[in-house]
Amino acid sequence: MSLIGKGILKGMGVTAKNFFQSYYRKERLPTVEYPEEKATINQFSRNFPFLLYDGDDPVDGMRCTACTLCERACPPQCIYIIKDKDENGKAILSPRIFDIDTSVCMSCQLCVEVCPYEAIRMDSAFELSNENRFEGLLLNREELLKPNAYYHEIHPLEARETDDRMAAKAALAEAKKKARQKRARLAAKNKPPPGLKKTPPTRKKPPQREKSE
Amino acid sequence: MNNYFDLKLVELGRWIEAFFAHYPTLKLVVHLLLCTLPLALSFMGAFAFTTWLERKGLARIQNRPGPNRVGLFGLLQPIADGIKMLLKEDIVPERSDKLFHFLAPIMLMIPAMIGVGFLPLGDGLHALPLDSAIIFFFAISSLNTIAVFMAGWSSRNKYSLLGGMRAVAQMISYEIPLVLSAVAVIMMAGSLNAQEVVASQQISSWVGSGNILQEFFGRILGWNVFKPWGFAGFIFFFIAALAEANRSPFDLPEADSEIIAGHLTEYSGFKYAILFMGEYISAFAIAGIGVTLFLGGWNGPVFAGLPWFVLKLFSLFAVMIWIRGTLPRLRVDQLMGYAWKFLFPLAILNIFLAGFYHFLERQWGTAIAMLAGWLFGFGALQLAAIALSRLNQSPTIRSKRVYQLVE
Amino acid sequence: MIVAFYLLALIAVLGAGLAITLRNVVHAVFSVLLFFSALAGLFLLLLAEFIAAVQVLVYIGSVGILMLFAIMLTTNVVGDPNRPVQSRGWVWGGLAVVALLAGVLLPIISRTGGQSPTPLSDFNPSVKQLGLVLMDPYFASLGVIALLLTAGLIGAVVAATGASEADQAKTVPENRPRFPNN
Amino acid sequence: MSPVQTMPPRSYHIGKDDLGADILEVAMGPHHPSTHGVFRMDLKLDGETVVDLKPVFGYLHRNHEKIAEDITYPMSMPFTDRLDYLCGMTNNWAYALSAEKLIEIKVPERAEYIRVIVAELTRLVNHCLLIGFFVNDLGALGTPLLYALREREKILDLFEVLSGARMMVNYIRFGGVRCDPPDGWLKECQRIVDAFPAFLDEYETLLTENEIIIARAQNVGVVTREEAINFSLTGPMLRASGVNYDIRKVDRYGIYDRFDFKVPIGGHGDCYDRFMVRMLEMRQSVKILKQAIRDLPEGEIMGKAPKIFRPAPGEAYGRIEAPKGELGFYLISDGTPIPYRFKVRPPSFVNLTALRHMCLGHKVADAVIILGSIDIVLGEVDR
Repeated sequence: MSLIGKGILKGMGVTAKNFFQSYYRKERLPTVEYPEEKATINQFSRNFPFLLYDGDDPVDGMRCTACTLCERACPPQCIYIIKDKDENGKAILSPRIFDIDTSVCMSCQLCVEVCPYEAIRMDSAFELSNENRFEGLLLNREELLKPNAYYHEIHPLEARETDDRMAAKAALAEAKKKARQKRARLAAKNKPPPGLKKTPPTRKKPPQREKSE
Repeated sequence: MNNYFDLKLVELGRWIEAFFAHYPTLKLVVHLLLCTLPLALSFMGAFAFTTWLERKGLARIQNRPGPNRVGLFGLLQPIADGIKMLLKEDIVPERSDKLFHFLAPIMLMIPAMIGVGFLPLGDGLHALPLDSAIIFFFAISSLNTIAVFMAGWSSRNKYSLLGGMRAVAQMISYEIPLVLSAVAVIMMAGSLNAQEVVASQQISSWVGSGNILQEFFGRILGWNVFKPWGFAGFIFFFIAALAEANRSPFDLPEADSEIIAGHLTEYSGFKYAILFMGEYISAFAIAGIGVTLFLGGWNGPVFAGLPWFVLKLFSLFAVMIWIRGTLPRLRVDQLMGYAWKFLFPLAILNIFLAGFYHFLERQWGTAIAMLAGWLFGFGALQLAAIALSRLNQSPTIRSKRVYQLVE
Repeated sequence: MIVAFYLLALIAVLGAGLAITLRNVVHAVFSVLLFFSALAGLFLLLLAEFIAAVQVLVYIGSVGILMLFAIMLTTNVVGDPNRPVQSRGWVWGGLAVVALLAGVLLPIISRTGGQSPTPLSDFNPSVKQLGLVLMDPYFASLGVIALLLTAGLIGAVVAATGASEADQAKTVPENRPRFPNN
Repeated sequence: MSPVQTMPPRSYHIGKDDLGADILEVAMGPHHPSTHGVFRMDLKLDGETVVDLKPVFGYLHRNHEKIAEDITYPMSMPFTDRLDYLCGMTNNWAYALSAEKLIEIKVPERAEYIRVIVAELTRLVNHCLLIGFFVNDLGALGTPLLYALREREKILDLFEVLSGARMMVNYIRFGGVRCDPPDGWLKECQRIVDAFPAFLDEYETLLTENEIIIARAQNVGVVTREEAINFSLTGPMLRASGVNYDIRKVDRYGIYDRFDFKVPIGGHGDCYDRFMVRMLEMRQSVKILKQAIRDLPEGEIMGKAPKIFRPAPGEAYGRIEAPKGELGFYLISDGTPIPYRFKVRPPSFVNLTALRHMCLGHKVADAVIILGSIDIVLGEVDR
């Protein structure tokens, strides 16, 4: 014979326990009251992408070479790149326009994964609300560019790995360059230099989609 | 000595009235105002406080901090809400019955406020000291139903109509166990006068004897809830009161997960606030009559009177909030079945038990009656309850389910 | 006192008049309820508080809600506003009502001599006295009436449950549709 | 002959009932509080009894399948997170599984274990949240839901550390997983998994014996064994009807054959059984998690996937036991890096087909809890 309402009384016991324990046990009151205290963001957290630069000047130290790999890999196609040109109309390996529409971006990190120059990384800032939902959420190159120190600040582990990788790559490139120079010197001893150097063909950019608001 | 607070209040009232001693008409008006205005204001204040209490209590039950932005501990939150409600647009559906849509909140407030007037808040603090106050209270509280029907029907919204239908069905069904459980008390007190019912809940031979211990317990042990029939009656009364006040788990008329907000769906702004306040105040009124009938009214040791009444009222409300934070809602047919097939027979049985107890008390004294009541009377109620619940349940529910775990 | 009496009387007449003239059934019911509540007020003026309470409890709380409940089950609530309120024989009906009222009221008025209805000073209609009256001289008749009402109630319950079971058997088919190939 | 016969219409006469009262037509949704998103039920009510029901969906249609036929295979991966947005991990896995069938990729041992761990964590997240919502639909004012959310937060924090995001994880890749769990992650995971049964005990005390829940949920929305099979229900809904069919046991995809766990089976097929089966499944998930964390080997996390995913012409169907049921991805390749056909078999969409059948003859309040017990996520239903 069971008491009528036993299950209800048990349930009420649970809620009473939760009520009282919420006054002295932290795990029973996990609320973080946002504007005053902010939840600690762990270093692996990702939000929208940003561009990295080395050194002090954002434009000069820009790692991005406008290869448009990220633009092509972006599933919602929120990246928009136009290559820079010098006075002669020759393409330079850096973007003149690099826009990310954060109202479209879905923070999937695919752009980071495809980037061969370690130039684009995920930010972890989350207070991005804006009064203008069209221009305000469309981040341009200047807004996207952030120094390497910032990257070290938000994702220390990842940034260290990236730096190591880049250093290794640079060392490798240096070694290769040295080897090439050595070979060139050796070759120069044997043969006269070739008269004409072939310029690499510049790839024509496909027509860009309209960037209307 | 004990009723110091109440006596002072009564004295204050007399002192104010004395200013108008030479103008009989004015004095009458002032007297009426003194009877009603403090009552209305204090219950509105209590409503504001209770919304805060409810939100805070529910939040703590749910492991949240609750409102804590406006004022200390969020105590000013109800005021902020009130201002917001006042400033909001009052939206009336185009095809609604405009007159009734307008009148419904008022119709809900009036009986709630009158009902509060029948409560004996303390020694001499009684706005409407009628001889048949308790039956009047139940009569007035049945008017809530009409207001809810008006709100539900006039909105011309299907959810509102469903809510209104549910409310009417539920309120008239639960009125019966509510009144029947009160009948036992009225029978034992031998009066429909609320003050007399309160007075019957002290052990009068102990109270006023001068012995501190006797004084102390004489004001507690006489409460009806400590008697077997009173305890059972209190449980039935409390359940029926929850249903009557549309509180969880009987909040079907405004079941948000089923019919949006029932009869409140099409209300906004100030009218919504008034409806909301009306519901809370009628819940107060029912809790207050529960305190009067079963929890000894304003009786209590040390500082008898208004403070005890307020304390008991808020304790009852705290239990209501606790229940609201725990239980899911019943279904509409189960709700009606529960009232008619379970509460109603038990409440009638309880009336017989009360008579039986009364007879025993007369014949052999309180001790024997208590013993017999708790042992046999309460046992009989338990048996009846179990039998009824067995009868009403379908056999598949009765057995505890076992689940196979297979590879 | 007098002002209150005339006010309540006016409300009562107004409610009764509206109840028979309004086309919207819900509005008509609410006018009836208005009439009932005015009547309860009149009882209160006569210091017959128990009767007033019963008036509110039974007529407004139960009868009125029963009517509302019945209306909720009907379809055409609003009614046809173009249809005339009076029926053809309203003159004769009116005359009959006036005659009836005159027949009932005139003797009463003539006996009281048109005095205002003041309560008797030595008559204190307390609930206790009412209870004593009902339980002592009229106990047998009260018991019979109670028995009759109980029997009626039980009969209604039996009739309702029987009907609903037959109803269900007729309208609600087997809860699960079967698959032809199973 | 299609294997599933169309249901014979019930002999309800729509129009007036026996009392001459109208049949009330209510469009419940798309903005109803308990339709779990933008979903609409067109109800016909006799009093409060449901005499007809028509589910209407498509309010959240996002063209997922068509978009996927325009972009390369790996680019669809983030879109799968948004299908059943409560269980991104299992969606990822199902897609990766079908892609791995198109091109034979050997998934390393460690990646398989990590996949099992995240999938079972996802199951915990989904089930405790679903039970919270279910009891919320019963009218419990959010208390059980908030307890569930409290526990879910901890697991979402784990996901955030692992993959960078809490819900839209985009973690599993063709041939493995994106990154290795960082230091301390496993320990934290172990701690949460060990503490989870205590929460389940609390939850069961609060809910399973509650008389009101028993009265409300038992014998409501019954689906018998045969009906469940004919409706092609999957997941906990099918098992609550008494069919022992768990793809983890049937297909033994991944490495599920290495774990010792059991499948809870219900006997009545009503809402209460669906609720209890999920409750018991959570305990089994905890059991699997403990074994997986214990046995997690060291090693690679990515298999030898080609640089450009260009499968040979052919087709593949990969399916897993997602928390809601059988989640399958059907891919047809025409030899290009872009799928020719991309089809999702979403469990909650298929389970939803039984809704009308379950609701007829019950009350409005039951329709709501039946919908809750099906466990739908509109992102998956509408895609």
